Amino acid sequence: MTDQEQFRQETRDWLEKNCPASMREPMSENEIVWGGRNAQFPNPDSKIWLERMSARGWTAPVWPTEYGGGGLSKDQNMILQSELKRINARPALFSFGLWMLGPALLEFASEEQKLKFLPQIVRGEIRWCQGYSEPGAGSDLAGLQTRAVPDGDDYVINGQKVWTSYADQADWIFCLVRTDTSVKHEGISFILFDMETEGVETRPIKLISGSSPFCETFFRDVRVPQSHLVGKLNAGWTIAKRLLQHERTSISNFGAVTGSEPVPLEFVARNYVGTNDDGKLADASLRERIVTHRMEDLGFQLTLKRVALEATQGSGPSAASSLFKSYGAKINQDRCELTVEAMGAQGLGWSGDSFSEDEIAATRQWLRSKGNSIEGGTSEINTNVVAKQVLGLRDHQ
Amino acid sequence: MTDQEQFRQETRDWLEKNCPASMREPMSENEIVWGGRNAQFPNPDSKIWLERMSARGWTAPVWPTEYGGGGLSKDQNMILQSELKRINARPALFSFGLWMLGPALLEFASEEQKLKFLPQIVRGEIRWCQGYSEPGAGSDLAGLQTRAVPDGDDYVINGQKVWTSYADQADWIFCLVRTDTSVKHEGISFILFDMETEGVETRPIKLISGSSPFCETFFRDVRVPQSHLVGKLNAGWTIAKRLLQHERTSISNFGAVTGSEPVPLEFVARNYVGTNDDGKLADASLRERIVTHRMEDLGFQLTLKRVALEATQGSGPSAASSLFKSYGAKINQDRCELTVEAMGAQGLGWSGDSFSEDEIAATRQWLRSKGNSIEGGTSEINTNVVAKQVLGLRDHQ
Amino acid sequence: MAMILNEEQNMLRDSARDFVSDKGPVSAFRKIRDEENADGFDKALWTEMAELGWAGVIIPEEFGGADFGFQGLGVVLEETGRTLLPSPLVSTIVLGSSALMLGGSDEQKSTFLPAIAEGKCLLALAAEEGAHHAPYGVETTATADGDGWVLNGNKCQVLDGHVANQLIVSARTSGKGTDRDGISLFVVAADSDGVEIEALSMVDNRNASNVKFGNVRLDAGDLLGTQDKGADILDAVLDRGRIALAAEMLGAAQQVFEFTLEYLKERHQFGQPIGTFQALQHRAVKMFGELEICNSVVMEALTAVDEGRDDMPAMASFAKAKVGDAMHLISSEGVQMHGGIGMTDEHDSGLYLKRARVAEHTFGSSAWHRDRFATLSGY
Amino acid sequence: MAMILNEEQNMLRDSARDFVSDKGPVSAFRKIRDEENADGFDKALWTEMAELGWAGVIIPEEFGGADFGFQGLGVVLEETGRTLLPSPLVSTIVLGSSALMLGGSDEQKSTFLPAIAEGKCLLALAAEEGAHHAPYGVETTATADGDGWVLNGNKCQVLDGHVANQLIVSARTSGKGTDRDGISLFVVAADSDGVEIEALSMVDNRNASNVKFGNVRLDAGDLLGTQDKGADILDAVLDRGRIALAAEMLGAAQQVFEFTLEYLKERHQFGQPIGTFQALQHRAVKMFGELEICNSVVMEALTAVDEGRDDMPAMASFAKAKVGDAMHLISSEGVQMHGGIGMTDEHDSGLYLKRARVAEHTFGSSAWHRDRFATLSGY
Repeated sequence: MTDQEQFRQETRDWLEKNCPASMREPMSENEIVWGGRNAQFPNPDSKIWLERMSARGWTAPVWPTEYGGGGLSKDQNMILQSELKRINARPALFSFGLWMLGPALLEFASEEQKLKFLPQIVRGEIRWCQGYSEPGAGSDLAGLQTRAVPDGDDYVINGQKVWTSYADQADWIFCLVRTDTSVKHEGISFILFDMETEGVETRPIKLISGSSPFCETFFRDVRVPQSHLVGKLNAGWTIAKRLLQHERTSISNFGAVTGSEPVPLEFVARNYVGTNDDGKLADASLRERIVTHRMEDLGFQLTLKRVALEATQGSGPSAASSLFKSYGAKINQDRCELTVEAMGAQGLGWSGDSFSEDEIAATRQWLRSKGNSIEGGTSEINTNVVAKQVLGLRDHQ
Repeated sequence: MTDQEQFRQETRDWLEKNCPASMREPMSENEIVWGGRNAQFPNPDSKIWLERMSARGWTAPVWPTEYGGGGLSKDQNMILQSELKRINARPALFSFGLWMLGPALLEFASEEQKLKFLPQIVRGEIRWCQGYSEPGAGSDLAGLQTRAVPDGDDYVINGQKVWTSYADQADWIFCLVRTDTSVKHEGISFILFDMETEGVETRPIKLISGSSPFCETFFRDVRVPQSHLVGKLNAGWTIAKRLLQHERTSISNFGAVTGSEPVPLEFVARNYVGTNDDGKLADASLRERIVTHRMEDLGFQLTLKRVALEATQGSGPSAASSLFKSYGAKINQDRCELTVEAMGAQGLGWSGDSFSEDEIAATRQWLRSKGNSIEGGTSEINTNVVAKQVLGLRDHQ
Repeated sequence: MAMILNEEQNMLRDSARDFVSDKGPVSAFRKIRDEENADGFDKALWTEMAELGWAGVIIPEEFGGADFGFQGLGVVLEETGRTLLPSPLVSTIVLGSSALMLGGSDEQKSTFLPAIAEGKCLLALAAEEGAHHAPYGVETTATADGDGWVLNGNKCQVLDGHVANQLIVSARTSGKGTDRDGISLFVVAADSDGVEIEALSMVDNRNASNVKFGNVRLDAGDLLGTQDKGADILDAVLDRGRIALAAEMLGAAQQVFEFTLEYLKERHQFGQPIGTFQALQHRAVKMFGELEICNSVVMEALTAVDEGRDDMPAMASFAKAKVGDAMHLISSEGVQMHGGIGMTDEHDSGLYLKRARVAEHTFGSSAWHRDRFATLSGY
Repeated sequence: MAMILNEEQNMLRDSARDFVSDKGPVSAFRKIRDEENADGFDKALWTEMAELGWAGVIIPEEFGGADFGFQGLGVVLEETGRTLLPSPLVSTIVLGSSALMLGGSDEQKSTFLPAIAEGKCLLALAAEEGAHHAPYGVETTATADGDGWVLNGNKCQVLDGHVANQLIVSARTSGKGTDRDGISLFVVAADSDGVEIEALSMVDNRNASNVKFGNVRLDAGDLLGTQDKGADILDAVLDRGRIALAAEMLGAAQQVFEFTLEYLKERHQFGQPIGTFQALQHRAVKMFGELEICNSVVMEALTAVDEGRDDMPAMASFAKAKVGDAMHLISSEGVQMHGGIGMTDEHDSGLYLKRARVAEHTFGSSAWHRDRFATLSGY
């Protein structure tokens, strides 16, 4: 037996023994485990599952063991992921720390910072949020104005962030702050601090879908030790960019991560629209648009696979990941649009017993999906990135 | 009877008597009368019709009588046009002189120039072509490099034009030349000269459709009297822009002008694709695209009408005419695409007896239509114009 | 030839615009929504609108109306569409009074039309029975019983159903399935025994209801028009409704376009207004062009009603599909071009997005009307 | 899992690219076109291609082929697609040899396959009878007559028909109309008595013919596969043809994209490369994205053939529709972005535009395949 085969066997055995049966069922959004000081475990098994996985470092399989990670090679990780998929195991932990901050810390943080923060992330003890966008700095993120002014051993931070995901539920924030006002990109630093620090205030933003996953976050004279600065002073933009790549990749994979495949559109359509004698959907226009969408979706999935395969030779997220994000957004938006269209009047309900749970969910998801092409870099910005970085087209002078 | 009623009656009587019967039939493209020194009259009636109309100045109904025009008021012209339409009268003359140069001369030329050139245009004695684009100056027309250098009483012209419509059949050219190389827009002049002048050479350009309506035109030491300059020296750009507006308007109306309505797409499709038992086109996808196209087309026609009505209060072509040109181009391209798609393999023939005349024409027109969004200002440029002039959006700095 | 407004209509537009921006801005709609106003519209404001003559805008003068026709109505609907102002204009005036004018007996007309014109009587059309528009898919039955009928069945998507005084109901008196023949219309008092009305909570917060009829007794005089030939009236009424909705959607789309264009000029990123970016400029021009086209189509469709033209049904489908698509495009672009702020409930973009979907669906989606237009055109 | 090329395939691609750019650039196609070469392709070059093993790329080694499978074939087709190089690859190799491999008797295989692999025997599939793709719409009849058959009927859109040595013909041996059952395939020598072949002049200048069969006598051994069950083979052959055409179109689209992108960088207007204009950048990215997707889809479809997968028919329709649409988009954008020069016969853009239309139509248009894909997916 090769080493790989042996690893696969051991992994399979371990999972068989340690992954609770209820963790092998599809999960709904409110069963997601985000960890943190006030971690919620609606299902007690999910706590056990997180503890077992993080004890092996398998919430962060390729991170080094000295920081609590699993220390696996790429090949081993592929085996682990395929074995997890084989039993339909739920992700043990959803975490911006794992997906975004961690990789950046591994690359840019001091040894001390790594030892302090990474193991907490692996174990899901601290829930992180991201302090990037500001009211005047969205697509032009580098235009941010939140100031950090040195004062003794601290920085004193003043300003406002917006679109801070789950800031009202997060324990710590990784935050971009301006430490030099005389330059743009070169005046930004990357800093970490506790959301319980005095002067931090969050206000949830109500979205058109009715939910409030984002906050406005205000900083008034927030004191943060200078030791919480990651990387060099005024060199935060490099970290920010790298982190954004990770964010884009994770957003475009988000649907896949939850493991809950949406009901195929054609089933919904057949249900609500019916079929002709020849078995074709009764609405020819809808049918044409569904098949077009399905082809786009399948083509996109195949491409994700192909690029992932190609990346096994390469390193890190490729420039094409920007393209994926906008394609993924478009495809999800189309799916949502077509779903509500197929449902007709039943897909336009806001609340009440006259609509099924699925119908209400379809309405809300349709509205929520409109944000897919905005959050984590608008599709326009992503398109610009591809034009420049991949196609080599230049900026207009 | 009001004056208008009386004018209508007189006009109707005159047309009844003077418009030959064969001039009330739809015409094909090769029956168009373009006038000029080598004018072709495939149908002898078309010569009579031109002579009668131009004798009254009705080839240019609203131009002043002193320049050979009809001297009609706007209202009278509307009556004349509606009476012409009533009997399906063919246009007596197709002419860039009438559509483009004439209006510009009326606005910018000297009295002497008007007296010399306008009556010839009205009578179709001189056929004009337009010397605008150059190989390096297409969308950026003002980047033109053809030089006119003063020498005694003349200018000596050197350079190259391209996309000169029918230059190989035209008698005279109205031409943009550079008279100052130190500035861009302010160094251009507008000049007229005979295509038989020594040093002028034309080479037809073969298009993808197989036809050659345009030429490359070369000028080698062409001597032109300075008196042929229109307007002030270096002030030709103003004339050029005004003229382009007229060109856009005439291109978007070109289909309408010939009076030959294409066979409605749905007839073609019914013929080649067939229908289901319920009478719907057998190809549901094609049907959906045809109906979408028909709605776009009808909406466009209604809008042309509406804006024309609004313009009866206003003056000259509105900024929205740029929009019309790109819409008209898109609609004609869609029609051509859908036609060849409906014809299937029969819409893909290049020549030979296995294809009907209509089928070959459909193939060629489809290819030809690709130029609609390029000639006379690309759709991209027209869109920019609307963004700036109509919507008030500014240039990127 | 009525593609541009005449002076009278221009005056109506100006006064409607003043009234709406003064009394019925978007904040008025938000208030109704956030306070969960059970009526779904502002009754006092409706009284004022009726005083301005809006409730009687298409009703002949002999019945107390202003007789401005659909071109007049269109002007008002565009303005209320701009601010999403909810009112019974579509349910009561367009559908209800049209049904009465087209099919009503003299008695029905003189009973209801003056009250409608005064804004005192509200109507609703109960014609749909499923999630998708299907005017002939009628399973509700009206069974002859003595001099009258007994009505049984379920209706849905009834606009303003729960606030209406009278319901106009389609029911099968013969035929089956989706037969066009055999459908009859009835005027049913909303407070009749056996009528159950449930208000729905829709994504656009407009009024829609499910209505159940359980052995509802109707008199001979409650029949509207000719027995079994109700589809003739129903089609004409729905076409008027489609054109009216197109006018409302046009106003809404125009409004989104205007405030989005403003935002493109105001919002700075990378040191410039985002409206200087060419990709956004081209998309803005696309929206502008579609609106220009829609403007012409809606005008033509309203005119077709007033002139009683044969192509009115085709124009109705044309207008509904074209403007439905345009509003769809523009309301989506409105959110996208505003970026994050456009996704917030606080911003107006989302309200138009929601309204677009519902309006596009009501009385047949764009796809439904493209299909119908093609069929009416013979292919 | 074969979504990326293995080393062998990469080598094949490199050598194909070298060969094509050396021996078969676009100018080679222009030469054939402008000289009105009656063969429609370069016979000497075909011999060289056969020597490289291309004629036998999918033929098993036992019959003299290279047995590289469709993934290998796809690599070659993409490269010939890039320069529009005409050859009998699709007609003879994809359609002809597939038909023989899938349905041929041992004798038919050993008679024809080695000659095909050597480039010495050309085949054509005569299956269409109308302007629109309809593989079961067969009115050509093969009537039993003694030991053999008599063939009567007309075929059209026969690729390389007038240069083929052998024709594979679908004919009805039972059933009627568009019945799938009752179709049989026959191998018919092109020089048989009663066969009339007329070469057509198509817009893309590729070979297509009309073929008439007038009382053509066939032997028992001319039947290909099982009587009445020819559609099983025909479908599989057509699916291979669709996937092959998708690979060819992908190469062509890729080429247009690349030279258009170059032009965007080179062509200056207003003092800058036109590729700095954001609206054009966004459209270029759109093309790039579609090509990335098409790349994956074509790879997957070729793999599906090689692996004999059940979803091969669906993948064939998917690939044909998706790449057909992409090539359509990209070839139109190619002309538009080149402006006037793109409209001239002298420039290559137009050649790709023409090829796009014909390739998209051949073996079923994108719309046809979307319809089929939906049907195969059960809706």
